[in-house]
Amino acid sequence: MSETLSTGKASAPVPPPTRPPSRHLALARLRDLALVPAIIAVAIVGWIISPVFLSTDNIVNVLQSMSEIAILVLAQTIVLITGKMDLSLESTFGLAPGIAAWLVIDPALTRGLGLGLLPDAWAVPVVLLVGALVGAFNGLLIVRFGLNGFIVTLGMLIILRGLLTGISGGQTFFALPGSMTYLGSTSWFGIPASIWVSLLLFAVGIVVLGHTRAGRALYAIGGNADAARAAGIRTDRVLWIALIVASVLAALAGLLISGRLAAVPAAQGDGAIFQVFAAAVIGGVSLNGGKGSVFGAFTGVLLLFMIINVLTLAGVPAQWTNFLNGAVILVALVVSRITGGKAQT
Amino acid sequence: MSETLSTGKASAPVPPPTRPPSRHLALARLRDLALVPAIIAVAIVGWIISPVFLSTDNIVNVLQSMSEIAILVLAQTIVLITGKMDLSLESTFGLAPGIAAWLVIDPALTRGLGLGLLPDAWAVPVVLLVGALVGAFNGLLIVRFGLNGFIVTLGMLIILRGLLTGISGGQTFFALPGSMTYLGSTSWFGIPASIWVSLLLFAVGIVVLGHTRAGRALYAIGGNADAARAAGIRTDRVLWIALIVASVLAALAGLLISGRLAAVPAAQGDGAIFQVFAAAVIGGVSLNGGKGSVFGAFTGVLLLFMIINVLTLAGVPAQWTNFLNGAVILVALVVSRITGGKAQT
Amino acid sequence: MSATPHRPGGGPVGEDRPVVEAVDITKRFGSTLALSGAGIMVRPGETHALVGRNGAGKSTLVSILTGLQAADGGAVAFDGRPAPPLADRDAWRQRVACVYQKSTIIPTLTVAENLFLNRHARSRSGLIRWSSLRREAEQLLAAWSVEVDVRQPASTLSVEQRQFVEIARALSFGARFIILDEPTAQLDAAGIHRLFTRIRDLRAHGVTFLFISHHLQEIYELCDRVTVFRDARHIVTAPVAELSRQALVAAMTGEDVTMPEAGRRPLTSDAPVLLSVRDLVTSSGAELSMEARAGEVVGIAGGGGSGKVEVAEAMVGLARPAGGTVTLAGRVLRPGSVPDALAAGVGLVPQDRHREGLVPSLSIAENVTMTVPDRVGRYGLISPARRDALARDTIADLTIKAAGPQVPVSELSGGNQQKVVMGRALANDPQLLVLITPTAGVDVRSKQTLLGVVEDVRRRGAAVLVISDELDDLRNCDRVLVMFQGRVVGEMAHGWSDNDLVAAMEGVDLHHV
Amino acid sequence: AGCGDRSGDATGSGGGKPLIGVDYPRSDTDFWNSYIKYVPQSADELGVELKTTNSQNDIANLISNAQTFMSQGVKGVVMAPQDTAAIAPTLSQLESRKIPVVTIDTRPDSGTVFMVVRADNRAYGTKACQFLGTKLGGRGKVVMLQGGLDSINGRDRTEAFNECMGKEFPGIKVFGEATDWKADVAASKLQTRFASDPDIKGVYMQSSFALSGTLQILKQRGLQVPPTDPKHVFVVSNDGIPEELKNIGGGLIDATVSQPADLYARYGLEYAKAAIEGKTFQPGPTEHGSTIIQVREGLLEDQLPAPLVTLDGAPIGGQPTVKFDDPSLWGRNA
Ligand SMILES: Nc1ncnc2c1ncn2[C@@H]1O[C@H](COP(=O)(O)OP(=O)(O)OP(=O)(O)O)[C@@H](O)[C@H]1O
Ligand SMILES: Nc1ncnc2c1ncn2[C@@H]1O[C@H](COP(=O)(O)OP(=O)(O)OP(=O)(O)O)[C@@H](O)[C@H]1O
Ligand SMILES: [Mg+2]
Ligand SMILES: [Mg+2]
Repeated sequence: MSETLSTGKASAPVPPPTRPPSRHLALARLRDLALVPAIIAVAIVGWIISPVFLSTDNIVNVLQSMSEIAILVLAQTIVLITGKMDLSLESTFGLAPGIAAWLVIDPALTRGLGLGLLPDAWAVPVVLLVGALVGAFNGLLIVRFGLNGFIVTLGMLIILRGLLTGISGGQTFFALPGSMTYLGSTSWFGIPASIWVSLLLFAVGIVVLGHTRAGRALYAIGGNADAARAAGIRTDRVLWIALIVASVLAALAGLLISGRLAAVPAAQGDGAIFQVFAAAVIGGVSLNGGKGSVFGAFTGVLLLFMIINVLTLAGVPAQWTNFLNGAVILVALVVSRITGGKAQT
Repeated sequence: MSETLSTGKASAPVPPPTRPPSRHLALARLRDLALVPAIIAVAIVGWIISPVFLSTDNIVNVLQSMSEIAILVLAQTIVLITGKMDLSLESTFGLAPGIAAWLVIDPALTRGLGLGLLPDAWAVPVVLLVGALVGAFNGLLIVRFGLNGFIVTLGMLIILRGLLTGISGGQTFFALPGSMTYLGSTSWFGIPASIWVSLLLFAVGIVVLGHTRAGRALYAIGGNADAARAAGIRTDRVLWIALIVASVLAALAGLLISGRLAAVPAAQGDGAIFQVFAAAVIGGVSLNGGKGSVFGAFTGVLLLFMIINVLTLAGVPAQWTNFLNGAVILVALVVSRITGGKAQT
Repeated sequence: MSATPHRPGGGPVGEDRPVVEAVDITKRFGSTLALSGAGIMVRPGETHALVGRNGAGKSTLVSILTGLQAADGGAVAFDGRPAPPLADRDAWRQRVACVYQKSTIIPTLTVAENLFLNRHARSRSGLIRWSSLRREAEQLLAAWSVEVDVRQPASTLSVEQRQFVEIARALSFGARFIILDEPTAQLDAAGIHRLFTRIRDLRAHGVTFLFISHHLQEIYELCDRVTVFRDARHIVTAPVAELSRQALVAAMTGEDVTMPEAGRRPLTSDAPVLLSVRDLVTSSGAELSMEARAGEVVGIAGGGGSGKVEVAEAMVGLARPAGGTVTLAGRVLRPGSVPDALAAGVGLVPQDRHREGLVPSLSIAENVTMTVPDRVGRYGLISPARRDALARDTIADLTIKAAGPQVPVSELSGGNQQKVVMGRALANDPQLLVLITPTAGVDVRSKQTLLGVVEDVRRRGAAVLVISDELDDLRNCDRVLVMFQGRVVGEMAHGWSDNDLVAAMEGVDLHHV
Repeated sequence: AGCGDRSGDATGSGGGKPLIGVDYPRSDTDFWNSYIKYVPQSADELGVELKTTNSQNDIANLISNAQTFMSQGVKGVVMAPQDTAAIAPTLSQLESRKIPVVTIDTRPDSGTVFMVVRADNRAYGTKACQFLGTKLGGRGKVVMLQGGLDSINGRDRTEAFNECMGKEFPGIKVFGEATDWKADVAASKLQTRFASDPDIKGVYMQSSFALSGTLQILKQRGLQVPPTDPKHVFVVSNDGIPEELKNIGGGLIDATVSQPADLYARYGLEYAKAAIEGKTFQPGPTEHGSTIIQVREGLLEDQLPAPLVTLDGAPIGGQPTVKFDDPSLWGRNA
């Protein structure tokens, strides 16, 4: 009720220096770290349930199994900060490696599944190119034609998934060329490369979004697009780039998982978008734009996957895992509401 | 310091109106009818592809197969007009009849699947009650605790689906009592009751949202919640009621489809929410609240199902149906953008 | 004084080239012609005023002069050279800085970042140096004695602080030409004073200003020349000293609006007490006790932060008070309940029409009847015919310029929107009319209409509360309560002098020191 | 995978019972839920200790679950990869740790497993085709309610059904409808088909998910009549859940293929246990009435019987069928 009071000309009868000057800053930093206690708590609970939880082996397992979704979360975070959303990322995740496989793999090896049109070396460029094209098409409809982002990308989600089903006939592409499987299956310094890649991308994301003009432009657009435009930010161009970068990241994530599976199932990424949104929002990214950090998003996805791992280790009956998963998301939401301290937006 | 103007009643005559007085009304009506040409076009195309398309049998078939989703669209429309959204409707759609079946059906008949706690007559009330409880819980989190509606209902989507899997062990509830199957399987005047029910609900929706103070309150809240509150509308209460009504409608829709299938599969409604959103938005309902009509939403869902039916009759190869479906949604969106005439919000 | 589609201006042009010259500018928004062959010429070193009624096209011209929008026709030149292409924002910003009418503060970002948006201090590696950015921001704000922590999000600023951040940012570009679009609308007297001192300072250093305001006295106080727009056209440009207030208003409205003061009927001393407020305390600590009699118009004045709006909002149920009672015609209002206040006969014009006054997507008819569903139908059903009839009455009574009751409010001009808000407040024939800053951002003409309504309402025997810091709003009150820092510090009877009231609002009591 | 020797030490398995990890493929179909129910029962009977996970029909989950099994130090893994191509890297990882794998229901496209326990999905399609073709006398129209296009089992059934129809009953026209394993999609596609071709005489459902929706449509159209009536529509289902057996008894449907959910659970665990104990197997008949075949080098497959269940148990096309109330059917004992 009191929120109706506070804006307007006479905001407070008593002048405002009632709060310590640095509180907001502290709060902003705190919000970045909001999930750290929860992560520690889950780690302890997990360790109690099964000492295996904190073994190097299991930690690597958690990090690897989250690495691809984490990159999707990073992509979604970039888009959310600009005040848009991109549901189609989950389909790009499957379609981009799917198209590359389709064009590259030899039909002789796979009972006629591929076209074998391009040499193997083209596979990875094609993956990224498909990502860029999808992002550019989204940009065309959203930025250029002013269509609503939610519904454009919902349409794209369905259409891109349909396209993958169409070219594959619903089957799984396998016998992928080595260039496609390398990144998802190799290890560097004893740790799977996909972990390195996802951590690196998050580090880059933290620097770009936190410490470059381009990154700050995303926040400015999400906070108030008109004001950003008035400040000389080329809002349209930045939105295009954000959408394209997000789609390319999704394509890259798809490449990683295809490498890990050494195959591209037609259903790759199906339903992942729910998890992606949940992780981003639990990590403090606002659906209304302008708020949230890459580090927060990372903690969000880490927390989710740790909990899933604990539930698996605890041997929760199969039919109740989904329920517990949902419950965890809801609880995380309520908790982040309490630590966040005000109505979420 | 002050201006030397004295006050007094302005006597300037009202300037001549610059545009015909009914234009706005006409425009608003036009927007309601925006999809009618498209519907006619699809009907003609369908008839060319297969003369069966316009047979009574097939029209009844289209109306019946869309009836349950149409009620979900109605429910979502109510929530969207208030400026919120409810993703969890798709899970309520399965959970409500699932819980009723669980409580009512005799474990002896179904090898231990039900509890047989309640007499058959309770089944329908339980369905509706579950719907109301889900809506009330959403209301608690969204209206009372001020949590973001998208993410609350996303969490609820997952949790409610998990709950249904939990109680059913993932199995299908069979042997539903007659009270649960009646509405979904009977016919009145030679037309399936579910068609009557959905048409009736839409008619009620048109009257309530268009011509009652409660209905207009939904638009006012969606258009500007603060202004609605300042105008004496009990915004919180109206939001609660809207969420509860929507969930009850979803439960009712679930009852209809369970009646039609004479069973409650654990995956009932899975993925339906995408279709529901697409239908509502194509039908002109704004995701930002305050705009759209029940009739428009009806034309949206009708168009979608007609197209699906045409694709089926045309015998489109199975692997391309999803793609075509998505393409149709996207095209419908672009077309509604052109007829709508300005940037969608 | 007809429109001049060609080069505007009068008087001798100096040897200097004009800082900016816009010629024959036309701009259309859909069916609205916002500018039609309008122009302006601003000379170096002068402070040029631009006035006109709401919707005259002033802000549209500003957005064209600052390169935010392209004109449909016409030309803009700076220092005699054609304006840079729209995409080259940096070139525009070297030529002109601007405080826009619509806030360009980004609430989610820190104050410091707002000040240096898109021109952050960077190290050689291209990364932002947050510490030096913060230092620069602190220095910048210190010059304006705005005391805020620059690290806090801009959403925590008061409206006034926010306005100063905008101003400080605009002036920090080092541009030689600065446009201020209604910079004073959100400031109290002290703030305005600070701003004006600074403008005079800069002017002494040769900075040119284009200044837009609906407060005509500010034009006379500050400006050298004035340009008047009306109905999207340029009407006249003249030195301020040569244009009387009468003539200025006539140019703005196209008619002579001075009217005799309506016969003020003195309040009968035996009029019953209608409203009684006892020890009302708001959640932010402002307090008020008062009474108002039938037919009485009571003003509540106060500067920014005086608590006048809070007490008013608590009174009508928009906010839940911390304590106290409000009694209207013997009925005790339920605290924090707007529906109860409406039922008791309160009519309200809230402070900010965009936030609380209107549902822009709905029609005039729906907005006007929103508080009185009972009067336009029965059993919860609404009769469109009765609704439109009621709305048509309101449109006629308040001379709302609109094609009909079905027009969405979003398509009305600002002044007309405010009239719709007034219409909504009057729809339930209120016993108590509460007007919170009812003429904010409304042009002189519409002001008259709105204040004229007050006179009608008091004649019907209702009580009226006018909460404002605009003297014109308060002039017709039988008495004015003055609030300062959450307390009533004085009461002034009808006929107060401007100086006394302003002093009281500033917390200075001229008579009882 | 740096620490492969962990699985060698004795932690993890308790009390001398071998520790076996079982991954359930999904928990939203009746058939797999029966399987989930049978697994712990069989584990008790065989005296093995269980760790279970559920990959929810998502290959990425299955991979992560396999990792978890390795962390937990299981000695053998039973899984049912619904994606037979994408499982290869996981199999080689398990192999490198010397953990034997038994796959249920599906045969990996590549990689080594100790044993594949499955019924032949292509045989399901062929059996359904034989039944419908024989009953319709080689003429008429049938609708095939396919599963999801992305399911190998669904595709096998579709291909075999189409192949058999084309070869043996060219007079029958088949409408294939993709349903995504969804009951409501199946119902409306079937209804659309009946609208366009009211003279449909047979329905083949690739899974019991479409069962009650199909029955409702037949009922609504007044086609629920005994087989002797010329209006009868022959319905073949698949899975062998109790509801289907009941409906065969009630004359509502005509046949189903009984997938051996109980045998899947039992022999999956038995082969895993045998592998841990170091036993080996050779192609040839087994003592439980099935045949082990060698599919390719290093890949043995135990093909469990999946009988066609009918009302009378009479042979169809020369192949034996099982009567619906035969006590050997798992659906009788569920
Ligand atoms: N983006 C827009 N789209 C449509 N119409 C617009 C837009 N911007 C301005 N207008 C219309 O153009 C006209 C001129 O508006 P403008 O904002 O320039 O007026 P103004 O003189 O600044 O008024 P005020 O004194 O209220 O600020 C108005 O009728 C307004 O409604
Ligand atoms: N954004 C808009 N879209 C469509 N029509 C508009 C828009 N803004 C204004 N109009 C219409 O343009 C006409 C002129 O508006 P304008 O703002 O110039 O009115 P005005 O005479 O200045 O009114 P006021 O005295 O209230 O300022 C009005 O009929 C108004 O309804
Ligand atoms: Mg105007
Ligand atoms: Mg303006």
